[in-house]
Amino acid sequence: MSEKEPILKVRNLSVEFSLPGGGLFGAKKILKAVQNVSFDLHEGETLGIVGESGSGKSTLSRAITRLVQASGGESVWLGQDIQKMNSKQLLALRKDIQMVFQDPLASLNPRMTAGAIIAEPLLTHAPGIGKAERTARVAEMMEKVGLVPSMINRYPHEFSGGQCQRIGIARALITRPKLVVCDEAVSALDVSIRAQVINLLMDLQKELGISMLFISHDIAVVRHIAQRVLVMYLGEVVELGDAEQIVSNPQHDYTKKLIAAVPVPDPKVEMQRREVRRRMRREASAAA
Amino acid sequence: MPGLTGKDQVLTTYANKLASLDAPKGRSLTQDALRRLARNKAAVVSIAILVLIIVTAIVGPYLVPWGYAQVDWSNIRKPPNFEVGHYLGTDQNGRDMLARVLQGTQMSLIVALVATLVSVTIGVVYGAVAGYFGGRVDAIMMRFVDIMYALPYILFVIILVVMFGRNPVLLFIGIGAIEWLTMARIVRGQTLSIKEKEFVEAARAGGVKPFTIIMRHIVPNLTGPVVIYATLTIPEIIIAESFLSYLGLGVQEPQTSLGTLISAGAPVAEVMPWLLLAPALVLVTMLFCLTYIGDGLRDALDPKDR
Amino acid sequence: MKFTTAIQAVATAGAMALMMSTAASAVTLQLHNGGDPGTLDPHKASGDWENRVIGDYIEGLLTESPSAEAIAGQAESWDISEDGTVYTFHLRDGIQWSDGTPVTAGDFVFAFQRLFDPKTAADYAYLQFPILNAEAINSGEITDFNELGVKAIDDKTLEITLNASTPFFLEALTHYTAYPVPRHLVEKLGDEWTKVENIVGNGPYLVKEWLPGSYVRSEKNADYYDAANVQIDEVYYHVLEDQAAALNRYRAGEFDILTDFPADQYQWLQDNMPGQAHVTPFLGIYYYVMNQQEGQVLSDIRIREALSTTIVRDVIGPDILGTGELPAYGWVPPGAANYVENAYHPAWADTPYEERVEHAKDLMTEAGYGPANPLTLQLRYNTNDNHQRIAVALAAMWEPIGIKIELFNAETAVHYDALRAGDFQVGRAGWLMDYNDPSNTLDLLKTGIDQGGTMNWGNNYGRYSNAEFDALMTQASTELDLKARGQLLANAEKIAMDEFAAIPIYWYVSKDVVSPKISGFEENPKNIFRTRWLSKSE
Amino acid sequence: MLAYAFRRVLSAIPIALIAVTACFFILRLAPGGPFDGERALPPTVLANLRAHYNLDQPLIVQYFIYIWRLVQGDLGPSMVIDGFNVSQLIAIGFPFTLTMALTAFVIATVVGLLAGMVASVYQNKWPDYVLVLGVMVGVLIPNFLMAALLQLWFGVYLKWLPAGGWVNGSWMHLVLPVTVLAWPHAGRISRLMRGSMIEVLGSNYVRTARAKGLGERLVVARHAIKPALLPVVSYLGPGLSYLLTGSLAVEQVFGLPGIGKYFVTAALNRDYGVVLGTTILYMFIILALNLIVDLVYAWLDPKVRYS
Repeated sequence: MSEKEPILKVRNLSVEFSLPGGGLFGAKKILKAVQNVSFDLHEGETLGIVGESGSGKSTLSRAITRLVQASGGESVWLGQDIQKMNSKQLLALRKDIQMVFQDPLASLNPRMTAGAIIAEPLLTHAPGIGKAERTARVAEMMEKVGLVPSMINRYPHEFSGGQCQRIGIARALITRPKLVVCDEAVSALDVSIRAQVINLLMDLQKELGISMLFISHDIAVVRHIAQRVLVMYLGEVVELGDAEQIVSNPQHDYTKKLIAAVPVPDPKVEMQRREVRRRMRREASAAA
Repeated sequence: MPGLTGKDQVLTTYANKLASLDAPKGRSLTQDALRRLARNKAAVVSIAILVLIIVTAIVGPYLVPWGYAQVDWSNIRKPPNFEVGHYLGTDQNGRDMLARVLQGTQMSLIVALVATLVSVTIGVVYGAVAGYFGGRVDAIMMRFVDIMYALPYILFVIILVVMFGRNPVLLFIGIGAIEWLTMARIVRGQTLSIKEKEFVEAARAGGVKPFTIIMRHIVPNLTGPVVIYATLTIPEIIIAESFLSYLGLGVQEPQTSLGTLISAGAPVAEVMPWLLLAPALVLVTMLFCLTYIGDGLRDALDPKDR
Repeated sequence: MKFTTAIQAVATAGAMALMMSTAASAVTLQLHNGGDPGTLDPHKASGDWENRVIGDYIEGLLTESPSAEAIAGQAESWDISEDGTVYTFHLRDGIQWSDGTPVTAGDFVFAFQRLFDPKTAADYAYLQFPILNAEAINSGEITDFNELGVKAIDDKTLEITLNASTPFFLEALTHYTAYPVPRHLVEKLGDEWTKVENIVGNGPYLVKEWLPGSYVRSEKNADYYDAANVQIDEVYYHVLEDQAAALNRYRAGEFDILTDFPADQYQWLQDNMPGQAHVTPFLGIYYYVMNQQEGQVLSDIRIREALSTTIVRDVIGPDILGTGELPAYGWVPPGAANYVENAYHPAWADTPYEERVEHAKDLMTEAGYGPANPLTLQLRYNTNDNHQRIAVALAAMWEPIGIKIELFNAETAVHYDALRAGDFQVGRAGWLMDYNDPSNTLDLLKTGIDQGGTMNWGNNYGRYSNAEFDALMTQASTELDLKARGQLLANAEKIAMDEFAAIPIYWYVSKDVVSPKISGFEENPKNIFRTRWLSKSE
Repeated sequence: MLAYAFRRVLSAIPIALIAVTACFFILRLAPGGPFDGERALPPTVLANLRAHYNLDQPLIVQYFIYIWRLVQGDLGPSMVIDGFNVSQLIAIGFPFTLTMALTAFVIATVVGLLAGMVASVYQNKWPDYVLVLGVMVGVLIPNFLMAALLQLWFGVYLKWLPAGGWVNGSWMHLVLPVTVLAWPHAGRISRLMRGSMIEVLGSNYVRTARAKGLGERLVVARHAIKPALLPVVSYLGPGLSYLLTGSLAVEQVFGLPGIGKYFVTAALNRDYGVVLGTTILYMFIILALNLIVDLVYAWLDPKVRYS
């Protein structure tokens, strides 16, 4: 697998936001959200991206697919730089790369039925297919993600959080994408449901042969699902490597802290964790 | 895209399965909303009264003994008199008030309906586009709204009258053109926060085109404030109509409208109450009904609320 | 319950405080003045609202008596030359501006020169055009103001020379265009002199405060020559265009006099406040103009006759308006001075309505219209309740003779713009006389003046034109004998009315409401009642 | 945020200039002029008047004369109310209008918000119906009628309050006008508040808060009010500007010295100077109000960004 050309090559990708501030006429502050990130992603592989909130991982994922404009670098999808694509090519890309979002309910339009939500990518990318076929596909996908097809006409608020996320996953998978970006896809779910959804994702990945970018602040989750892990801190990559290796033998201080941040049911450890976090926050604000 | 368009065996199986399933037989959104509306007592009563008013306004003129433009020279400014068939009295020109109220109700209903549609449509689309695209587009579109607010619209109306003369279509344009501004601002404000919601981002990530996002994801989520503000716009429109009539654009004598009847009746509220009471009562009842229907609609169209 | 009593208590306390504060000061007249006065400068004023305020703070050579007759004002007496063209005025002794400067003949000369100065842009300068060279100076033809027919013989003597004998000239002098202005102040401050902080006057009252949209307040001038007989110490001229609201405030005791009231309330006023409403014939005519330009359908006299004769005028004043305005068949308001005894009254006015309709139908048939071929006319009026009612009534009256009326209302500016441009068929108009003389209304029917190829029709919106009528009017303007002049004017009126030059509808009335506390109010055809003649009892 | 506000303030000047320019030329398209009253003035007099106000110049020259004066802070003369120039008219009337509008605004906003909140909590129960009825009366009854009826009732029949006028500047003279102004405004606010509160109260995260066992009052106070205010805030800008300019009926019935009437009558009188002056004033008011609204909006919903 590794000899094959990666399906996604990211090279020196950077994203900057300008922030107002520094007085009325002061120079604009530039927030470097993502700096010089590079990595490869192979077919069928899952890459975990870990970092605490604000570390730039979400921005990175959006920059790769050009939902956010990058300020530099490139992201090459099947040999073509996404950053230089025209709108037609971008549209085709959107079919191949789909996203699953953090808040299961918020990512579903409350005025649309589950069926309509799942079917929407089909409307965009395969407007030619008929209504009956669309419904059939939606039903197929619902079953695949563990939803009863008879719920097709229900509204999102009638589902539980876990079910909502299954709808989100169904929506992401209905166009048969090659890559799915999961942005904190399970962090809003209860622990028990979280495991279910993660297992679902892993099963689907295996079944459909898709690649995945799995973004999370929780290194434990990432370790479970990803083969390789990319650790981000303040917009930069601090570590990239095999998931097991990184967890068992973290090289960077920050990675160690992240591992320390995994909740452990022990009050003493918990207290240490808090201390570490506090220190990290101080350092972060000093650095900013 | 073979993987997407080809109808393979698996799919056919699902299609067959679906056909045999009983549950997903979808209630459409409208059916659903209607069902919920029917459960709202105030809304149902209001609809009944409104229908009654509409039917009366349409059928009534054929049943009353006097025409709305007919002058009864022997009964000028007389209180209600059942013997001669002036059930609501006559105005200062000796015209039957009942006939005039019926005709005025008809006129006001049409004006309210069309002008509200015009202003709501323009306001919603304009506001949603400005809010969704944001940035420079928003700044320019909203500053245009600000300028429109500041320019004395009486001038536009006067120029319209002079350029095009009397034309009922102009009335709707005239009213619609002034009443959409606030709607646009409200919609734009709501859009600003809706467009940051994840489901909009999900749609963008899925490659949905901006205009489709606006129409499919933004606008349906605006129904609450839009319905509410639309019911608030209707009274303004009815009054605006009477002012435009003053400027010569609106309804022309001998035709009339509720707003015109009320503004003529207001100064004589004490000496000739029959000139004010009937039109005011009809107008207020009608508007109250619309308010409660608006509330009911808002609830009914909100799928969260059962 | 408790809440309302509390409000009541507070309200009563407040009202008492108000009453006490006014009781301490002197007698205050609360006068409803209508709209906002546009100016306090007599040369720029143009309406009743300004007149009430300005006429109280400045006095001309002549002024109005309680019944609005011209009486001695700043001039004690005057002599008129044999040919009626030279007037010599002798000013009173001791008259002065409120800053102590004496009022001199020079102030009058200065005032007239300012009035006609094109730079002043006085709206109503034309009212004093009888004065020698006035018009030429106003139009800029003569730039030397000394050629104006107004001269100061000395400080106390003023000589005014006219173009020709003008029987109404003394009355014209009571108009605010003939008021003096304080030369010393105007030369220093220019147009700023009428700002409340600068203003001085020579009349019975002095302006102290002006709050646009609310009121003007004046106080009694102690230096006025007749101050001893002036009863009221303070006057509020309230601005309130909404007549129904004004009546409400009158009933709440906030106003003492209303200068107008809604006609619809007349019956109520008579029933509930007997004697307080005054409806008086006013020198003015309410009429409709018909476009008689060539090619216009109404250049056909038969249709004009059909229109005019089928109006039942008796129903309009008493029933439709409710204030009993008298029907008008002629062109000169009854009570006009310098006129013949028996006014114009057409024979058709006394024939029964049915006959008139039959005759009108015949006329219409002759003109080529009938049930199969009805005539559609556009009727324009400026938006106003009364105008609308009359337009609606006329449309209904014309229906039986096969004329369909399309009503077209517009706001004032658009309406008169259309009338002036000749862009109408039938249109509403009205005229209140500037001075009490028949020529003032008859001039409305004179042929327009050719101005370099385009005709200026002035206020003759209908573009009526009759050479004989014009000749009689010219003849009358030079006729010295009042009686002969009156006859010439009456002949002119008859010509125009027999040709249905316009459709007179009714004679205007003035409508006032006067509190029983006020005495000294006298009904008069000019509806001018100066505050100095009024008094108020608590 | 500050820089954003500053840019908006700076942009007000070109925007106002656009508005003035548009207004200037539109104004001249309308037939009739300031001196076309019921009677035609003699040509000489009319020529004098037009020269006096520079109306005899070519339109474009008039425009530059106006702009040149404007730059110097001179709004020019009123052609109908000759006793004051436009700046003076605004200076006299505006403080009054502002007092009246702000009083009405504060009262109405507070009453409207409270009524809307209570109605939403008791959705479709009797307090809701009663509040809708009470508050909507203000919206449904045209303000000229409301003014006339209140004047008649409280001024003439009961004699509790003055029937009009602005003598002595006593607060009692303000009660009725402010009521007429505030009522419809309160009605609109309460309607918008009720609607959006219901939406927020039905939303997921408020349900979560309820599920956590927070009392209803706490849920409303802590979680529902802020997001529910969003559509109301959008309305507040236009709402206050309505109050500032929509007082014509109130001023005319009660005889008050505000500037609301100029917004309407100046255009009818073709009083060019006053129309332009009020347009400029209104433009700045609107721009300022909308800027404030946008800033408040960003505060209420931090996701809303400005660029």
